[in-house]
Amino acid sequence: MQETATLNNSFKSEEYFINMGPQHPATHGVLRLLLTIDGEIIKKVEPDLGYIHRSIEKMCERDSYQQIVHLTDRMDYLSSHINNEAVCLTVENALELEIPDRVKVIRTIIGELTRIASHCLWWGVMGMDVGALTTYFYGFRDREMINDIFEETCGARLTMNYNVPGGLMWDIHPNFIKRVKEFIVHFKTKIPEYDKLLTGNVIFQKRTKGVGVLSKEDAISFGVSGPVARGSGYSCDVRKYHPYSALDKVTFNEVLETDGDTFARYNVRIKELWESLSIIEQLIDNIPEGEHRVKTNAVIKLPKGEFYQKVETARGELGVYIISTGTKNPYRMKFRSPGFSNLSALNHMAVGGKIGDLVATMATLDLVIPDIDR
Amino acid sequence: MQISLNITETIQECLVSMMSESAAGYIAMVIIALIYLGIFSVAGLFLVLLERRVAAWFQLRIGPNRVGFQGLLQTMADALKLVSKELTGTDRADKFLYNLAPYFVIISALMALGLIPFTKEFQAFDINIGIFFLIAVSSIGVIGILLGGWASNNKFALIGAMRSGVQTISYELSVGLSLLTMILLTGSLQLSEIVELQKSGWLIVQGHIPAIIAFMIYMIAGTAETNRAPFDMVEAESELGAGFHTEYSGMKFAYFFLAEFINMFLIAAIATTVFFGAWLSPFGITESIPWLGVLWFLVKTLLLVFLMMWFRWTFPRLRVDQLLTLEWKYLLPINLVNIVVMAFIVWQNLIILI
Amino acid sequence: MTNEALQILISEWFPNPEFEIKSESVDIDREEKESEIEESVNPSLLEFTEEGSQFLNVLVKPENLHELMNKLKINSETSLDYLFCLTGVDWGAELGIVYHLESTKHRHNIVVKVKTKDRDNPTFDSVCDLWRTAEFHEREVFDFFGINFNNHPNLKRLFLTPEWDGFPLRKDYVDEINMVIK
Amino acid sequence: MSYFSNIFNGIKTLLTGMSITGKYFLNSRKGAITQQYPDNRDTLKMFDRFRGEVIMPHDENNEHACTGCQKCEIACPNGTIEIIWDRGIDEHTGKNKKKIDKFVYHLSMCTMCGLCIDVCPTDAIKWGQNFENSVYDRTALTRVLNKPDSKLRAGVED
Repeated sequence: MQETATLNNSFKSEEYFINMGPQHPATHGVLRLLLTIDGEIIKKVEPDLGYIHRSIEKMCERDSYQQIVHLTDRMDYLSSHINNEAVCLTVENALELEIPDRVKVIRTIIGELTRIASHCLWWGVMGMDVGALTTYFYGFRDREMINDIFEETCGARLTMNYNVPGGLMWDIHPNFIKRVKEFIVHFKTKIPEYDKLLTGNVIFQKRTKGVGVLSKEDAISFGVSGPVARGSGYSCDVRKYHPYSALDKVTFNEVLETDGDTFARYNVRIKELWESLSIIEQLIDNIPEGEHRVKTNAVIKLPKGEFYQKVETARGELGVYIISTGTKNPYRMKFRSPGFSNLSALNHMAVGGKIGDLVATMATLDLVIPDIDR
Repeated sequence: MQISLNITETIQECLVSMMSESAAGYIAMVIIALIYLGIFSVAGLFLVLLERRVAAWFQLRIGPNRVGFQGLLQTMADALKLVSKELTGTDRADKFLYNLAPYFVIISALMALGLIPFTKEFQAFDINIGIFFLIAVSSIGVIGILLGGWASNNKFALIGAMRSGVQTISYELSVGLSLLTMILLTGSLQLSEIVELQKSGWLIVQGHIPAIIAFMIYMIAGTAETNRAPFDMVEAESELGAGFHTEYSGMKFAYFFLAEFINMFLIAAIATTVFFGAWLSPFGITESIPWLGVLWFLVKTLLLVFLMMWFRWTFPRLRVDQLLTLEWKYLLPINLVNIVVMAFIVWQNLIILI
Repeated sequence: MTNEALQILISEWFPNPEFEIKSESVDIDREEKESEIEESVNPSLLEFTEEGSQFLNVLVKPENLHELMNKLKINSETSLDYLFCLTGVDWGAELGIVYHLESTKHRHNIVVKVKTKDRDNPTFDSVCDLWRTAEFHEREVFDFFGINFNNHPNLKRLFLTPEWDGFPLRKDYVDEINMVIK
Repeated sequence: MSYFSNIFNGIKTLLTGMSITGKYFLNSRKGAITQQYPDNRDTLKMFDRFRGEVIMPHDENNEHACTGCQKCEIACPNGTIEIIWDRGIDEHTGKNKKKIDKFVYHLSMCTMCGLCIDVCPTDAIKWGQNFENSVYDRTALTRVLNKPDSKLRAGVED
């Protein structure tokens, strides 16, 4: 009897820890995951954060409102324009500034271009995470065109800081409209290629369907937002529910999928590319004439009170919460970053899957670590 | 057992005039081994270069083009760098096995090359159990991978090694069975005989439908055997970092790397021999010039290598359980049915001969 | 639901016992003074403000926090089931937390605030059991403000190392080497 | 039967994917999107708004437009700009005016946010398009933007 017992014991599987990150190809930056694994099966995922925490919220407490804007570039660097816009909108709403329509339209166009650029990069990286390395370069090729547009108009490719409280730093470049139209024509031929190369691929579908499922109830409970929540069927597009800038003037569909698995989240992002293109198409020919900037005081002082503004970045709902005491600095500044909440659902989604599933799930969460760490 | 040595024989004959016959035999073997070692380690490096250039062309890049003409010496420079690098390793690794592993992998890869019939005269040794020997030798490499992964004292490496074990054991079946299907046609395991048979039509034409199915299965299983994408579970850089060779550096890493490419060449070479008539030219157009056989062989092999590269740079990676599903639920049953079909075809003599 | 309707609904949940005693005593006394006294004594344990914010702000006492949150979530009229922002704030004398809630059904928002004067060992009830996203957000607040949460499953430092001294986002945090004050 | 249709659909999708990469492979000669950087330095031109570094343009008389108002220094979030100034008699008006001695720019601390240039009342500083900023010694990143013996252009008032 005892022999069989020891024999059974010797074949008993044992859980072990493994450190994924902070230097790991699939964590896209310095995220560290403490995995408890039984063979290939994941038992527990515990994220360890803070490897690039810069305490932007504390830095904001000593900066003026103009200076805060450029710090938000460094949060979610893939949707830096939208981050900037969020801060500017908060300040403008607090000051009750009337923003010219031209500024609103330009902000929306660049915001949607940012979303496309971010999704392009995500698509490339998604392919790379599931093993198809070539997608990375195809995604970057299209993103590069947008980056060139940004560089010409805003002066920088990634950390643009094009917004200032009250409008835009400069007017758009004369080539802007022409280049954006070129991009739309180019990109419309490329999305079907994305579908052929990855979406339709049988291996990819096997890898993603039914993997990392997040139900609608769990999505709400975990506070996820953006494409991740919409993949679970929770309608939460800030652009629909709280339209900002020129988004109330355009018609677009909120992409919803109900499966809640990795493939659903993937599909949401791919379809969002089409929606973003349609928004840009509606606006690009109708940029109203006018000022690109409203004159503000050199020292902006917000009235006493609390101001909250949410915008939809490429990753989800970004909230900017300013508590002002009437001075030139915010008393407390909080960024509700989408990635932080989305990451909290990772453990729930990955448990029970394989290591490969975890990587695929993480890829569709589209984590940007500086956004989580702030 | 009848062993006929072709180039070995020629060298041996030269040497016999100088020394006793048995000594000449041994020395001839050593010389042949050295020649093969020299040729194929360099050829392996060029395969690496080819892979990099091909990958670049798939990916809208240019690829290495700085060292030498069009980057021809790039991988040589890389090899030189790797040789001069410090050999690091983990602290509590099993030193003996850790150091042994890369040699297992590279030697098993080089050993199998001796059987490949590059042309009628260019074949190091031609034994009557040729294909059997090839399958046996090429699967020794997995022991090296298992050893390396286990001895590295690294969990990522261990997972990679275990995956490799699972993968190779499974796909070995398909490689074997798909080659067995073709052996039903040839009735011989000896490579030279298989090639001779194909003078009346390549085997993939002779065996038509079952042969094509066998070829497809062979290519899939062969890709899996070499641990290349979409079956690169062993390395799976987005999951395991570098898999089993995470802890290897310098020349030991280079051995693993080189072995991967030699294995790829080997799989393609076996396919060329068994399905595409080895060094035989299509429709016998260059039959009068025998040395062109090498060229034909290389062209066919490199085309198949290119196909494997094409797979690699297009497809996503499978998950470990899907890898096994593919083998046990799809490839193996199809393969078994295919053998029966092939047996029927051979029995009814439905072979297409030119 | 509008902010006013929400306010009326929620204020009924936590009646102020003092107010009832006072109002009873008022009944015995003259009725004229009733309105005056009502102003000074809040009829509810909750305080409402809408000033300087687009949301309805509810200030709740720490001991009522979890009960209020639970009611806000499960009540079918409020059904505030989406906690989208959880902010720790250092108000100088007090430490507190601001909860931003949204209803996925009715699409209305509310802001719940809770404060404590205890700066050495501030403790609130965790809302992890209601919204699972709170687990991370509360760890973040614990990390930067040193606010403890009862019944939190895994309360430890999230961003900083366990041996970090002090709580950086508090206003009285000093780090002469790493912080640049302008 | 779905077993076989699965196989055929699977193979079909795989071949579709291969056709995409194969197309790019065949067009690889002209399709390369990468740039051969050090080789194309002559033809490589940055966009005119590109933020490479902050420069202070001087005209042919070695005159700049910086009045030393220090607005940029205040606007900078990182303390990148330090203006060392002095008071002196202005040649043209004869008034006692602030004038810069050194306009120190720490490129190593600059985040290229553009607030200094945005706030400058006299357009004295501008964006330079140079992007090759790497040096072997960090001290080389601290630059004095006004040239030696340069002076304020006549008529520039803030």
